[in-house]
Amino acid sequence: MTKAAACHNGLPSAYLQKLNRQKRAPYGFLGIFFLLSMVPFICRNDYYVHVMIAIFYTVIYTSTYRFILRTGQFHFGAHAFIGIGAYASVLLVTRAGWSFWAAMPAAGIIAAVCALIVGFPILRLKGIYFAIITWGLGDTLRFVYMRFKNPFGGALGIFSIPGPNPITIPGVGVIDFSQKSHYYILALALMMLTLYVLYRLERSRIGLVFGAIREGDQLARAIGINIMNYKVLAFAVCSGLAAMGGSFYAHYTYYISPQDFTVLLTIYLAIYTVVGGQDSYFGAIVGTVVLSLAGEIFAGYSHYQLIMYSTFMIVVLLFLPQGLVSFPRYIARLFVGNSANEVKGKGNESALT
Amino acid sequence: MELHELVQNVVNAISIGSIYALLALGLTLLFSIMDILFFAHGAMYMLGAYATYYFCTKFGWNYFVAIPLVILLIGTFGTLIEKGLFRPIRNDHVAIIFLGIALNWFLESAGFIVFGLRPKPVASAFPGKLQFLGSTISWERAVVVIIGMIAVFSLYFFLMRSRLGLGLRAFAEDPEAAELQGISNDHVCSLGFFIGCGLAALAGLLVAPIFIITPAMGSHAVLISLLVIGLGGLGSIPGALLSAFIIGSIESFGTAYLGANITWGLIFIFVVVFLTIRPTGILGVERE
Amino acid sequence: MSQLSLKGVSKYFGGLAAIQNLDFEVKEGEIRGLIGPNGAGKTTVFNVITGELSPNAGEILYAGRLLNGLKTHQVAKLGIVRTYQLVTLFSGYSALENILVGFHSESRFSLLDLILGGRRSRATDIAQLDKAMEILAFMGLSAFADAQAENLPHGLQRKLGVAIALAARAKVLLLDEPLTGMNPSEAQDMIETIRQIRKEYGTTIILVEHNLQAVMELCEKITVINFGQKIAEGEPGQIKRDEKVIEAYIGKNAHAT
Amino acid sequence: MKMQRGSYFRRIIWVGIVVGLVLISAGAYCGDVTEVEIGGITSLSGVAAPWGIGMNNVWQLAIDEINNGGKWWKKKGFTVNGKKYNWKLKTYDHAFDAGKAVSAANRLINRDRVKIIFAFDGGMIKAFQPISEKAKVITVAYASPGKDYINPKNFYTWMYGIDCMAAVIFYPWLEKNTDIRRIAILEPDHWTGHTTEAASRFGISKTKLEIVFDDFFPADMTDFYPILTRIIQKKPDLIDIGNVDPAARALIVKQARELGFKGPMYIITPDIANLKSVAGWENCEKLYFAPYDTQLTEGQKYVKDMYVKRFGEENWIGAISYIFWDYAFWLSEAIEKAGTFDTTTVCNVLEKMKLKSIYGEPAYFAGKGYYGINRMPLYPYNISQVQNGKLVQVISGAYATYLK
Repeated sequence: MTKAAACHNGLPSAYLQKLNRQKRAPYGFLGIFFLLSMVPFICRNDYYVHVMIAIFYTVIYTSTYRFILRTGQFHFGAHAFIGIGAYASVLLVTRAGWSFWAAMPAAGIIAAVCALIVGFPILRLKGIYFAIITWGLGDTLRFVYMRFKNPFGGALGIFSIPGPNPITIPGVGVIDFSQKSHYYILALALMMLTLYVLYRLERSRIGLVFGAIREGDQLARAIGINIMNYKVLAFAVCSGLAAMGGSFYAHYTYYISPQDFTVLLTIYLAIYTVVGGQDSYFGAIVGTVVLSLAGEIFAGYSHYQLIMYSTFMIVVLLFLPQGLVSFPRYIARLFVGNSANEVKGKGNESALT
Repeated sequence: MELHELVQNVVNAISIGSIYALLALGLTLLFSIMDILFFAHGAMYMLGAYATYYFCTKFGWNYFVAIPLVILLIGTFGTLIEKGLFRPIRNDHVAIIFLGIALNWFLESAGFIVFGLRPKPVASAFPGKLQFLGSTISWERAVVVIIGMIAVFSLYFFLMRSRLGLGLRAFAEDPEAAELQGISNDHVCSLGFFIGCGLAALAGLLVAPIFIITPAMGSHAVLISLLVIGLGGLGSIPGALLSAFIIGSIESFGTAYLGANITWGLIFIFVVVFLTIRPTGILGVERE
Repeated sequence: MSQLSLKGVSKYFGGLAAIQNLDFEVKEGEIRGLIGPNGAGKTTVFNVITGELSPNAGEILYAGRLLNGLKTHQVAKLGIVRTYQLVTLFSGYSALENILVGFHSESRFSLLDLILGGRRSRATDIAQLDKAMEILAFMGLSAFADAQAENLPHGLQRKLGVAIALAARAKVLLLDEPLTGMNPSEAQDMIETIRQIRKEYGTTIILVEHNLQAVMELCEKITVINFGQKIAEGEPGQIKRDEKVIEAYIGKNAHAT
Repeated sequence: MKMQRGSYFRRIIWVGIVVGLVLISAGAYCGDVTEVEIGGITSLSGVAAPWGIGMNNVWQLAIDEINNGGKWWKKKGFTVNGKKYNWKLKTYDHAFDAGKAVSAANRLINRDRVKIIFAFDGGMIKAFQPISEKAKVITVAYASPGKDYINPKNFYTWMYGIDCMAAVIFYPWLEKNTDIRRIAILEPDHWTGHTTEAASRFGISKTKLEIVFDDFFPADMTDFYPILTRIIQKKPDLIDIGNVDPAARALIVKQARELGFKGPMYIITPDIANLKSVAGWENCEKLYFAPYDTQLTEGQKYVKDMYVKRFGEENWIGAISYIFWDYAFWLSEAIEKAGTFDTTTVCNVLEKMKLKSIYGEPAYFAGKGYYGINRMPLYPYNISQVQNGKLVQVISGAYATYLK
């Protein structure tokens, strides 16, 4: 049967539409990239640029964290791999004399390889055990950094980390990272790259398989899906991407210490994810943006900030299990009575009878 | 190494182990009954300690009068939390963990605002120290060891022998079947939270005089407890006891002979390697 | 020659034998029925074959290859795919997507290509879409390609389950009670479909089913087990007359009443 | 749900646009500096919050003193080129998170346009130092001194060095006046702990004292039995727990006494109230407190009275409070003298100024010999010991001359 026949036979396939949307997606991502890259040239205040940069690298952490969470693993060790990325890249630059542009991807690869190595034994663990072991892994690393002054700098950390090496872009000029806006573009590019990779991992063929594993791992296994491989793959890719975020963080703040990579970091990521909505691709992004901006308001006192975060989280868990991204739908349901979703469901049923 | 040092280190190990076991007891109990990880356990521990501070130090009540009051107070608070917050999402285990984390943070931050930032000391009800084979232990620690042991064993026998305990265990094995036999889901959960939070408060009561209390003490405690019950096997009370003493021993001997700042690294490495080799902990059983 | 054979397979749960010293062989392209009273160990046989349970004794051979110790997904990759007693589908997915998941092993992807979403990756997407529509059409499901799996009526859900297995390129299809809960017309439809599958794809089919009438109608050969042991094997007519079989079923009925 | 992805996508773009607009308008809003703000970055939450809040309170007191006048600052406000100015304190919390510290510095420098930042803890200061130095913002570091951030390259960073001075005064005195020979050093495993340990080692290296034990403990440790067992086994004459935070320090004293250690210990900036309530005063016998004065100077009394009146006795953080007092006055004076807010000029003026310190006079900037730049104030220094339940001043008015 041919494609034409298939379309004749069935409805115009929603999946085909999905494929077309995927085809257009790169342009969408590029468009958003260019749109957002304008911001530092319009708002010239370094503080707001800094806030945006912080949001960008946090989005990298959060969205990769969420993806691992979505493979059914209760990940509690994101800080381990972010730390590996930061330390690896800094050591490659300061000790081995590498260029930042080589060190950052290398740090990502190192973290991914580490995730690959530990992934096979530890991804067998389920639920809390996985949480405990990943957390333990992260804190073990923290103690390694603390213990070995050479090369990790011990508890004092590593300071005077050089920024990225200047690059020349034909037509634009030299980008020497003397200004926040240069970092902004780099962070934005890194974030869009991460988001694009995750978009593909979630929405492409392979995303279909990830979803299938979540929907029913027994059936997935029965049709020949090697669940472990997929989990390790997600773990490695996401850890690698998060590590690149960590590398950026290190070269952006010029200073890292073991203190920066504690389980608290992962807990924050978990909060962003849950509040944003872990089921949605945009959940991690929305959660990070909303809570980061709201957090700025309470920057004076972290206690109030934490109270706000935890209240947010409790409310979301109890009343909006799909997270903030489902808020518009929730409101719509309040006012209209039934959501678009339900209409869709009814439509399907009527089509069948 | 001389004998009295060895004895002292063993005594230290037992003392630390008992404290950890006591901390972890409520957490592991809740896990064994309801299969949930109650992260706000740490906050309950903290509240128990503060209640002790207010009753004993501020109001000047007798320590022994305060004990049942604090346990009742925090246990009831736990039950209320279960009713108000946890019941609606009882079946979603991941959401429960996140809710616990959120609640822990909420209570901790609120604690800083309500109780003040400064650490508070609680006067010891058991002053003095005990000399033993050239080693020394303060009475308050010895009391923790004794009461800790009593708590562990009585809880164990409660679960294994008493009718109520058997009911709780039946619930743990198969909630639906237990419901059919007339064991109410809601009652079991309320009771579980009451006992769990009560045990956290007991830990706060006993440990508070040894250390000083701050609103942040809970997070630290819950992380250690997590490590303890993870290593011991989630939901296993003997496992928690065993792993508390293992961790206590590593901490005691590691600190004494290798240095304080690498000991916790060693503990983490030990737990990670052990769990990798045996994914269910020391005495844990595989659960669905 | 036999495609799948079990030799002296036993599986114990605690002290209880779920299967005991079971031998049976299935020829390529055969439709084989596996029947027996409740609790006879039929599903356990499937579980043992697909590696979800590992047998305590005996050998499972597939085209001369030993399956013992392989994991479920490895067995499935070799072409032995099963369906489940209860409907299991990727219920949040559309029917089409359910089929596409079944293709996963076929697409030998390069991760980079997949992530970049290049032309080659897209070409594969389209090719798979075509093939999936083909399978759906074959199963008579093409009208429901976009319908969410959990919204399909029961009969169609069952069919979709079989279609997923087909997409996973089953050479041996293990169907666990495919007719349960179907009305007669749906059941008849399913029987037709199973025949069609064998005809079109040359798939070997092993069937566990309580609907004896359907089994008799569909299968060329039937194996009867009780208490984990084979008590009879033969053509439907033979089985119908077999005393042991009658005893097993009547005994069971008597017990039930 | 699955069908709605398209609309989500659009919604997100909308959200992006709205957020962008908000940011742009906010950016346009940040206009001229109308008030002279001083920034504060410290720990207002978490474990070290009592210190952080306490120091913020003292900063506030000092700034109010300048604005309103009083016994210490006799006029109202300060004058630059004939124009009167007032300070306003704006403090942000870092909660010991370097990321938050960097954010706070960015906020202060780029949004609030401050020229001076008071900041707590070296680790945090190092995290944002690249930003503050680049923006030529004067950073006053209330932290243990370290050559890694106090050096000629970091022209705008000043510090109030207490630990290093204490060590170079205390240990030579100890060698000369007591028969203590074996020293054990125990510090927390974080930035402050490490730099204090280095300072103590530096002080001890000027003497013939022997270090028999030297280790760091995890910052969140509360049970010191194992490590104290180890220390006591080494038979030290004195345990240096210089810069351990007040809570842990009181526990160490208590637990060391429980384990039978009877010798002296050495504590920098003690919180006497805390020691009394947690460890018990009888356990504090023979402890050395630095800097601690049996007789408070007039300035110290003045600050303490003001503090207790305004913030309450229970929030008083002890002797450490005094070190947060002086800089606001020194900087105001330097700005008045320089006649400009230009930080480079102010730094140059400040370096050569004669200072009036809460610890007494004369005080002046030094440190060139150690750091290569004069960024540390020297002032008369007192160390006391608890003898028979009473504080006795054993060192009076010493200067850390090693560091000149």
